[in-house]
Amino acid sequence: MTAASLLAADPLLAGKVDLAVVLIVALKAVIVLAFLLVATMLMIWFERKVHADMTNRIGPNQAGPFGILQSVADGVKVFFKEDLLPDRADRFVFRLAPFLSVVPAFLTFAVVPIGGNFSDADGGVIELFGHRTLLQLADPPIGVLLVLAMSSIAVYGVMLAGWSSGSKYPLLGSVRASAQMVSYEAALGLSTVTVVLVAGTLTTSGIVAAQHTWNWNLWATGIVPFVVFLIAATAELNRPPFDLVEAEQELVGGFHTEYSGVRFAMYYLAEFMNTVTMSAIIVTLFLGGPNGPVLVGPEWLWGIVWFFAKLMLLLFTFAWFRATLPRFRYDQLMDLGWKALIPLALGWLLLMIAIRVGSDEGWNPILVMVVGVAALAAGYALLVLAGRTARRNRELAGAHL
Amino acid sequence: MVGLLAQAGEAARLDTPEVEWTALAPVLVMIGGAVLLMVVAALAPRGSRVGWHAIVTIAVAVAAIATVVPQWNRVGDDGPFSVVAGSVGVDRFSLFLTVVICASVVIATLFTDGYLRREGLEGAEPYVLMLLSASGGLIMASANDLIVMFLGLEILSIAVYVLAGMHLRRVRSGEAAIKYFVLGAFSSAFFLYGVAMVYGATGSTNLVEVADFLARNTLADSGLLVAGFALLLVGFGFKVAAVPFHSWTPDVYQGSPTPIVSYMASGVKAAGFAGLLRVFVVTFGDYRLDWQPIVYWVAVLSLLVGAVLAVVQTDVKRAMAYSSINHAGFILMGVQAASDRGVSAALFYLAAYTFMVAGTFGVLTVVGRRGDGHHQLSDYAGLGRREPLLALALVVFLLAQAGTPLTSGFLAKFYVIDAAIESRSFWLALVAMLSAVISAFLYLRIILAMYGSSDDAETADGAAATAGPRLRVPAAAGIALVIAVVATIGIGLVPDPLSETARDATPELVASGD
Amino acid sequence: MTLLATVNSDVPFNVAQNVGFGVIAVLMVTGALRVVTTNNVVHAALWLVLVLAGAAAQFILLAAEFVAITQVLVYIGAIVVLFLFGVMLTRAPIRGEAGLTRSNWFGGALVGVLLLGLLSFTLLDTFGGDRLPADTRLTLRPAAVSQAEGTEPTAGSNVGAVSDSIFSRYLIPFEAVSVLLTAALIGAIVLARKE
Amino acid sequence: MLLNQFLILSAVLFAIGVYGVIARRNGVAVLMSIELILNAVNINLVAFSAMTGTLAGQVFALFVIAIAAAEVGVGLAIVLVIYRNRRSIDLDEVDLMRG
Repeated sequence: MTAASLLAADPLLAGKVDLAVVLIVALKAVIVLAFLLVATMLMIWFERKVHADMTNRIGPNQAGPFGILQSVADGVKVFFKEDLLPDRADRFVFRLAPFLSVVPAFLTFAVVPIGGNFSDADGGVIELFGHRTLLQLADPPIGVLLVLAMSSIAVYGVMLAGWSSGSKYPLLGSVRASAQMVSYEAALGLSTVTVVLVAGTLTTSGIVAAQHTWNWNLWATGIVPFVVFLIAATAELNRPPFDLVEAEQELVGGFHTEYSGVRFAMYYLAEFMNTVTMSAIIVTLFLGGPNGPVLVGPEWLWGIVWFFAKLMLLLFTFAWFRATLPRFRYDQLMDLGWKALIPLALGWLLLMIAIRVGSDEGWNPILVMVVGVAALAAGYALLVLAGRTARRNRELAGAHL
Repeated sequence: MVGLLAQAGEAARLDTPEVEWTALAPVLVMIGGAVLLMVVAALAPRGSRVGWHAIVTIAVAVAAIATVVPQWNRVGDDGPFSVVAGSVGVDRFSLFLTVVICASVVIATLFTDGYLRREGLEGAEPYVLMLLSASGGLIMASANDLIVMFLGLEILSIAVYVLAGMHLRRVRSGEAAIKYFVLGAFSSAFFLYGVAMVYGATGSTNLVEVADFLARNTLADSGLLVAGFALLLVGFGFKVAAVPFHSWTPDVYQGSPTPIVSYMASGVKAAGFAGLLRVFVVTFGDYRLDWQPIVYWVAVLSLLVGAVLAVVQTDVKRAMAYSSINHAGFILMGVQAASDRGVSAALFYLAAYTFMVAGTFGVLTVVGRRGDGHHQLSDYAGLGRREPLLALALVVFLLAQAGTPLTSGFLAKFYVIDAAIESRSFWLALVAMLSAVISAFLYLRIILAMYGSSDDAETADGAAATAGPRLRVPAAAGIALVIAVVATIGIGLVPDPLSETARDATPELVASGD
Repeated sequence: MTLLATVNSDVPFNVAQNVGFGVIAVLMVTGALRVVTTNNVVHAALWLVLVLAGAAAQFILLAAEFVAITQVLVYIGAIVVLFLFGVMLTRAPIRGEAGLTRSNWFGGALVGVLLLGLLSFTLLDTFGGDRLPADTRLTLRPAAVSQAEGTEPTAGSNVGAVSDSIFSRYLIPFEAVSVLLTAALIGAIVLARKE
Repeated sequence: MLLNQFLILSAVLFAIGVYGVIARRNGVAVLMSIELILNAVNINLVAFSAMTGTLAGQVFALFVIAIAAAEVGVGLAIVLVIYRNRRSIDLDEVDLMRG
């Protein structure tokens, strides 16, 4: 009946749903969960190691070979720590908030295609135990919107943590963090729309399929959306250089100051888990997902290999940012978001649309491009002029006082 | 970029509807003008002496009126038509109300300029919001689809909520805004529920399709539709300030900046009635027996409550709020008649009322002085001697509102009562005349206060004269008052052009050509 | 009801969907009641999230996945976050406050119950036991409903159809929404900025 | 599924929302109650859309969501104005004007 037609978008569920299909779905869910957890553990180690190397330190080297089990050791330690509940906290919300940070990360990862060969007409469908399926937990027709929705839901964990702690610094930290996340969501969304425009679909599998044969969105959209997305994603993750949420000098520990023990570990985990998820999304949207040349060996393996390689590259980039860039000031952060990234992403989207319409209507592409760039330049000039006028007005008002 | 060009051919072409720009011209001019004003205001340094914000606003509104003329002729030649996939209908009804709403914007703008300077609130935003709000009103007037109607209603309302609270330092302005907003959003939600009901009962939100459906099918059970009518009426009733959805009116009128009230009482009310007439009289015309009784009682209550409560007020602004409820009752009589005569009577009333009420609140703006707080009846004592011209203008407006012969108000009241009698609503007509008599007391009270020669008024006059400087009537406000007075008396003396135009302006629903 | 094709009576009764509906409906009603009764504004916002998420789930049951995801994205992701900002900016006490509900709440309850009674009576009277059609492919105009009868329920979603109709038949409303958002944007800034 | 399942659920939410608007004193809580009503409308619209097989309901629901966002934005700005002026968003204290 009604909802059944929705599910049928996934080839796995198109036919009769029997026990095997249910088991396959369950298996995929377990794999995705385990994958994300392990990847997060390794990411924590990887980042610490890379960061240490870049700052001429050794980094974790005690637990396991190269200290690779450091995260496990940390986890065990944190698990046995006393779990404090502040006296003035709102108990229910205080306990709920960490979960609200972790769950969206999982849900987002569910729509990421982590393997499959997208070069044929089948579009990434593989055979698993005699059933045809995609190598992703779910492929809803609105996959990309789901990603955006989850990234906006991630705000709750931060916001409620700060409020429910019943203390000053966490509240300030959380208001800062959530304002930052909400601000950068617009840029994130606008650059995603460019991808959707180029790919012509909202499903993640469709977007990956549209990028086969090296037609990656990275250049198909003209690089700018990728850069905007990367910066906005860094801000959305509250990672350096946008980590002023936890600027220790100003806010103690930020929104999770009052958290300890397992609950603190969950925030710590969520932060890195979100980093992994966001990297996976960037790979899917811009870097062709599992697309890549098939060299030797089984075909299905290479999709996964390429996906991982790209994921590692991005994770390294995030660690690199952290080691290299100094932290932004709050007003700089807001200026960058509102006055640079959002106009840039919007302008670029309009340019892309103009080119698309132009080619549909058979206009001269060079003319369209010239006119489009000129219009954007004019818009930018207006923006700069308006900013200058506003500043002068403020100064006048200040002099008046 | 490569991918973009490569895939361009693959996508299926979508049949986008033909956009007839000329048909949408009034709305586009208003919206474009608002955006332009906003942009230019952001670029120009603040604090210029000339009120160019107001000048641009008036130019935009006048340009919108100018675009109506060719279309009026086109409708005369080719008949009404609908554009953009049948979501916007252009008929003389919508064009008539477009002019009325734009005129109310012009007059309100002229008062706003002086007000903003007096209160130290200069800026382009009030004008931008007023233009956007009016464009919402224009969308309502020409909506051919309940979705469009609702969006127009919301554009109209949201901008006015903000305008009501625009005077940030005045606590009462904020109070007016929150009251208007909460009750407005509440009534919008009812309206939406009503739209959902109508959609469920008829399977469409397009007014043409709804009317078609209702004409072709006789619903065995019209309960759902009647529920929809009632809920829609809540939404419209709120916008036009009809009893029992009027509770916001006195507080909001009293608290909001006075020139904004002049727009609320004229433009917003006209837009509300535009929707009411088009949805009820035209679309649901076949089911008039179901909704006429509801409108009947709403009209009776508005007439009586508005008149009686207006008389007992001591705050003039508040009294005028109740009087506007009373006027809404009169216009509802035209709706209730559900006939061509009723519609044209309502349109005539709206056009005449726009000038007199906008003018009234314009005088109130000036008398309110800095701080916009001098609205007690005692503040008007002796105005006739201190400011003879201003007082005379107010007398004209008040007499017109009371329905004195030789002013526009007399014929306006005459036409709606005539329409009510034609549709055999004798009791309603009787109630209307009674309420006119009651509310005449209010207007006479104000006039007596202005020209009263009792010792009491004398001392009050003396006190006022010593307490404050002479009232300053800004030039722009003066122009607006002259326009309003001329219109009010002119329509009263030479009513034929307007009444014939109103008679021509019958609403019609036309399906899209495609 | 005239609009319902008569074939709907043989639409099979899907147990899983009805159980799902029931569970979600109960959660939604509970949540809604808590929204209007709890004494803590932040808790009210969280209960509201439950109601909104439940509504999104109901939309999926009705094969309106685009509306559902928009609901999550805009309502839960933006509107309630805005509410929380509002609550924090107006310093709601963490322990809640006693005076969140008026003392004369009884009148409100009476109005609510009356409205509910009237509406339910009307709805039951009009639609009775009408079943929803199995075919979820939507068309622009109601006339097509009768022709859809007898066709095989096709796989796929309505996302494309919804977006196509927004840019064709509902072009004017779509543009009107942009005007509305502009007005709201300007208005909110006018009110919220510090002088 | 029966059509009325959804319609009655919507009616219940509508009634609860109406109660909330009337009975609540806090400005933000009143806004939340209005959101409940708008959600009731959306469920109605989408259910009718499934019943009639027309798109209008779903499209309208999308517009309603956008409008709700705009309304809340403006509403909270107004609540903030009130809060700045009187350090309280209790609607029962908003009573300078009576008559």
